[in-house]
Amino acid sequence: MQIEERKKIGYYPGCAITMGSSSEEYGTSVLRVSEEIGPELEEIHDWNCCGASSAHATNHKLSTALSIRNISLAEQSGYKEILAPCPMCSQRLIISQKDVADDEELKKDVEDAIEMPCDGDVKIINYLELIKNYCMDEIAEKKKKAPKDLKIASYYGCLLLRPPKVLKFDDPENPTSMEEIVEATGATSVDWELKTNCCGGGFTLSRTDVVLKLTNDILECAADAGADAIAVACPMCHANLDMRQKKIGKEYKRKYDIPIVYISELIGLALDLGPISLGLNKHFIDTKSVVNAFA
Amino acid sequence: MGKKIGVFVCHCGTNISATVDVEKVAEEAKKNNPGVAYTTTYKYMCSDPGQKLLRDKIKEEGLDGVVVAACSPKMHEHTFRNAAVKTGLNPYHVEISNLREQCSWVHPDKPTGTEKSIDLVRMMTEKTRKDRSLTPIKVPVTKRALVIGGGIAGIQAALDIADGGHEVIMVEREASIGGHMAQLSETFPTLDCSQCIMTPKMVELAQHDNIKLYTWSEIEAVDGYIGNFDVKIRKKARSVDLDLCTGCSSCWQVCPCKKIKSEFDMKLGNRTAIYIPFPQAIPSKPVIDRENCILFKDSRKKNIKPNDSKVCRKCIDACPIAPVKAIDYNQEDEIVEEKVGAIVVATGFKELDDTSMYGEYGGGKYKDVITGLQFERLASASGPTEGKIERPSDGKEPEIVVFIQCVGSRDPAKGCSYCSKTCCMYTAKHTMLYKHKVHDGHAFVFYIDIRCAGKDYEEFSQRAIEEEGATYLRGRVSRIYKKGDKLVVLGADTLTGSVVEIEADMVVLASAMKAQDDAEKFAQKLSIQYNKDKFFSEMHPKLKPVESSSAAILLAGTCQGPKDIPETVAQAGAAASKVLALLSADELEREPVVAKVDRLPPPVFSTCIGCFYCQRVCPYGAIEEEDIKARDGSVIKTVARVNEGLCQGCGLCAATCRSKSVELAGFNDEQVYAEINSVEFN
Amino acid sequence: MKIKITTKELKSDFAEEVKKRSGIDVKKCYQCGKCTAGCPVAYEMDYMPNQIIRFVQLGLKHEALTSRTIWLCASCITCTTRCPKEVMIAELMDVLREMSLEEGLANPLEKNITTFHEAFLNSVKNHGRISEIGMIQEYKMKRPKTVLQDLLVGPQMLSKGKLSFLPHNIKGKDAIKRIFEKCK
Amino acid sequence: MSETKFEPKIIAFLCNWCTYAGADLAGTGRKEYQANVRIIKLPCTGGIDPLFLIKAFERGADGILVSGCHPGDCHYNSGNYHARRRWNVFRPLLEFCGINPERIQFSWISAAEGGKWVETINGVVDAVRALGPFEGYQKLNTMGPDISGEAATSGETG
Repeated sequence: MQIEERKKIGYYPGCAITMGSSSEEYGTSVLRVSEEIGPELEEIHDWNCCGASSAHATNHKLSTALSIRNISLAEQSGYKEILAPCPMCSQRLIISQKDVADDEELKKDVEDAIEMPCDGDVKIINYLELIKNYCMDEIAEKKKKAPKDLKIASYYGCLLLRPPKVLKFDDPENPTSMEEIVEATGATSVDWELKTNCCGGGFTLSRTDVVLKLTNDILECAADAGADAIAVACPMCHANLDMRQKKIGKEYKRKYDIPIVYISELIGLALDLGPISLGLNKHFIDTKSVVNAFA
Repeated sequence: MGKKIGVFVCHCGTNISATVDVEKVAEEAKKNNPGVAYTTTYKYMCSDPGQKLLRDKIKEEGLDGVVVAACSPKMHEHTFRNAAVKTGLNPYHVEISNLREQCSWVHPDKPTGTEKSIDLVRMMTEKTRKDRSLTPIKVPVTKRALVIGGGIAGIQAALDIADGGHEVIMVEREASIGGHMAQLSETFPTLDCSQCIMTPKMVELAQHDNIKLYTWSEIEAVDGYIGNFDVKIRKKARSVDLDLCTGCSSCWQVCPCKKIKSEFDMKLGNRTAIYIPFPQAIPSKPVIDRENCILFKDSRKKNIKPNDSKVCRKCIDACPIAPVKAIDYNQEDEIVEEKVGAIVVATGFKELDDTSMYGEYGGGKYKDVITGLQFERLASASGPTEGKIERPSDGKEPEIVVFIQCVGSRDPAKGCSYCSKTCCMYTAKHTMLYKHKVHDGHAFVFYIDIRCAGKDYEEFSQRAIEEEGATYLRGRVSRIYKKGDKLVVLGADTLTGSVVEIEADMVVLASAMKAQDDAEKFAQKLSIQYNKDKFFSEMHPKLKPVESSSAAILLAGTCQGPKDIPETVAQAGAAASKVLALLSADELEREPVVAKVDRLPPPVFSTCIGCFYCQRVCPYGAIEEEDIKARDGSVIKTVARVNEGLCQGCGLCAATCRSKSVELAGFNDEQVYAEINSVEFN
Repeated sequence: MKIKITTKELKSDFAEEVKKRSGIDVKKCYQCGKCTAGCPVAYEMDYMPNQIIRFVQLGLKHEALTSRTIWLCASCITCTTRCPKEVMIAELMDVLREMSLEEGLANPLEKNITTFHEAFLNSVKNHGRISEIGMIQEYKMKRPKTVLQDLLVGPQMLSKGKLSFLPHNIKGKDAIKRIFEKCK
Repeated sequence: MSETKFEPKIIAFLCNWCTYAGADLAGTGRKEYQANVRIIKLPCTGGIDPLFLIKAFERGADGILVSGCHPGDCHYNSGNYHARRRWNVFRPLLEFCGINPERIQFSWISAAEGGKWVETINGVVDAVRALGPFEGYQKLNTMGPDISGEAATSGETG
């Protein structure tokens, strides 16, 4: 009912989850779920990379300009809201939006660089926000399967929550949005301690040792809390926990076999969408146990 | 025949029961002791239900003696005696056995502690058996208070008492009241000018109908006791008649001795030999500094009366008062006596100036290394530089000033372990005052901790850093040495782990608050106690913070320990309220622990043989001679008698008496022997 | 380490410069150490995060800009989130990295990290979006010692269709190039 | 009792204002010390009759501590000075009575010196333990009118 009245939402996939990228299953499942329960997403035309950590770590103006270009493109297409499922992207877009709003000089420089104005107040939301704002009723309505005894540790990482004063999403130390969604799919949330810890993010190639240590802490904590799987909403968290899980186990002498699933995939399973259509076959750690739980 | 004694053993939560088997102690108290009619243990004897238990059992069991085995009698003797009074039992039949401080807290081994506890309870039981009823002594109250010291503490206390309707005698040893607060430039955390808030109070005090002010005066002796003190005050020869002098300033304007270092300006400015300490002085009348005045120097040399010296008479010549001049060179010290009922001690502190203690900071040889109070005078609009920050050596405006905290504080190696409490705040204030006056100056502060606990204090110190740009470096300074006209300060910043070397133009030491030099002697004069640092001791660190160890002698301000102005004023007010409570009664009750010389029926009259050794040893002059007369008025014998009002109950007379005619109530021979005899020796 | 302060050497406006560029006032920091306490990478750092702030407070530019710490910061923003004085520490690290690169002071021991950033941005600059395989290629070429790392991950990614050989060129890639030019 | 370890019993006569409070402070500070002491509190050391001490020995005490305020600190101004003077006079009498004067110790311990109280008490206990039990008067009691034992043999008297 409500969906028809709502305007389309601009979709900014970002490099990591777009087709043919390292985390394409996240994008695939987000789109597949939205097809099923809405709201309608429309990819922003000719979007570019937000610059991610490499830009903001080395060149503030560049980082801002790269992000703002996408927002300006969205504004020009008339979107009132942009969904950026990748938290790195959503965080960068929101921070850049705030930075130009706070700094007249920076705004001028940025507009000059991107050769476009940036005046609108388009709202950037992350995937959890999208689901919470638009889809909770729909999930309840259209849920077809409930998993048996599936214990999920919700892992937020850094970028969804921090810096809280800018992102203004959930409690930065004890967030609960993802748990609410997990419970909506019928799975059980486990209470655990490290859900907002850092996985090492962008150091995956440059300081793999750091990433292995941080991810081991996280896996260990989730495993000890009795989690069958970890739910994520961030491609970097996913990459570090999923692709590196075997290596982590080797390095820290503990055998892990914890599927890392995107929250969108969980929703999809509850809606009884095909596992392959959700990209569940693309994981390094076999997701069969999760898929079977929904059988 | 004997008394029926009840023994109540307290667990004190687990403070006692953890290391003393209280049940066994109670049991043993009864064993082989028919006098003990009742024993019990209780979790908290001092609690309301605990006291009720005591009262109920006294009544139910008909007890006429009670031993409470609990904490130190200093804590709750009063509590339990009061509880007993409510049942009609004379309170002096209640004794405390100190199991907590003397056993459970110091002997962790349970059997040992229990064994000792049993002994201690038995000792007190036996003493109790010999206890007699005593009646509190009533003494009249002189409704007048003495305040010693005219700084902010004394001023506040005096005003509060005077406003309460009682006369106040204030004694200040300097020529003016005002104390250290009058020296301060501005005060934290509001930065209002110290003199602006201080001088109205000084004027109010001077004009108060109920306050009699003695400046340039010192306490010579204090005798007497609560409600009835006799005070001897030495009015030092001021050489100026306060009644005649109008404070017109003619005299000090002509004084030729102009280079005397001003104490008020912390030796950064000069004054004359006849002088008022500072323009707003109260009384605003001068004093002659006899040490430095050339007339007095001359008369001392020639050994003649000062007035006979002809070396310089400029001040007396300039004095416009006629026919009798207000200046009197021959004036001498005068002793006046006052009677008061209570005393507030507000003698303040002394800033650490013993710079030789810190040889590593120059030990006083560098002119540009100054103390906190010196900086106050530099920054004060009424100071020697009129508020301009100029360094003492050459008057240059310092571009870099280093502030060193904890000089003389928190330094056990130098014999001063305590924190002076105010320096963190005044240093933050100094950096602000400096930055306000020298805009492009740089303030560096070396600190160990920043302790700014107080309302708006933390915000104040952070403001010094965030808004005024003072750079705080965490570390003590090791050494200052001179290089050209700079002072090289060798410090550290432990936060970065680096050595810091600063070429400073001036260094300000956050000097400690110390007790007055004569604090110890003064305390002995008043019979009050003091701690290792010579600060006067309060009766109880939490519950009696303004009472000294002597009844009716109250403490206010920094003589009791370092504190800032708000705290000082609060304590002074508290002391004043205690004085007012005391003076509100016409009579006071005193503990009847006093000596008594026996009286017997004729023909003996008393076993006293009239040797009066007791009179010689009594510190209070409480022993009087009494003639025992026959009907015809002839003296049969002269014997000793104790004046209960004066007796403080030390027992010296009793121990000295050769004929065993004197005994101290509450500690008579019978009672002490009962204690000694009851110790179980194996 | 030794800090020398004289009238002449006083004029370190490092903290001012940082403030001007980022709006971050390091004077606010009272060195409680909570940032360090919560930093997930502190164990690998040469100076603790609070010490980096201390360097800025005291004008120790060289120490701050040559530290490994600024590169090891993972930008997780835990420090900023929890800072009692609201000092934006993670954001401060961004500025320091920027300044470090500008002054050529980046610590060579963390060359892996700086090279990664370079490779990443080059890919964005050339295509408008990240070409993962291209970026990895450039990174591995510049840091040959890392070639043997992730030997197994790469092929697996390829087999799962997670690495595209074709760069994701966007239409406005010239516009992106101009952004890079203008934001130098 | 010959073979069991000798534990001396010490009676301490303390003034109310300084040493008693000092002992309290040791308690408040949970400072452990030997449990051999039994305290008798008096207002002032100046009020201690020498006969109290003799009585304590007669009853079987092995050692005695008398402790008050530091010189100059006396709550009663001069009580402790009198105590000191009295001790000087009393000392020869003690020897005459056959009691080794080392069995009695005097000290000044202020209300602030919990630590000193502990040291002093431990010192006294150790010293008296080394001297062995005081048996003079007990022997007198058991042997009847014969003057013997510690009171007569010069073994103990210094």
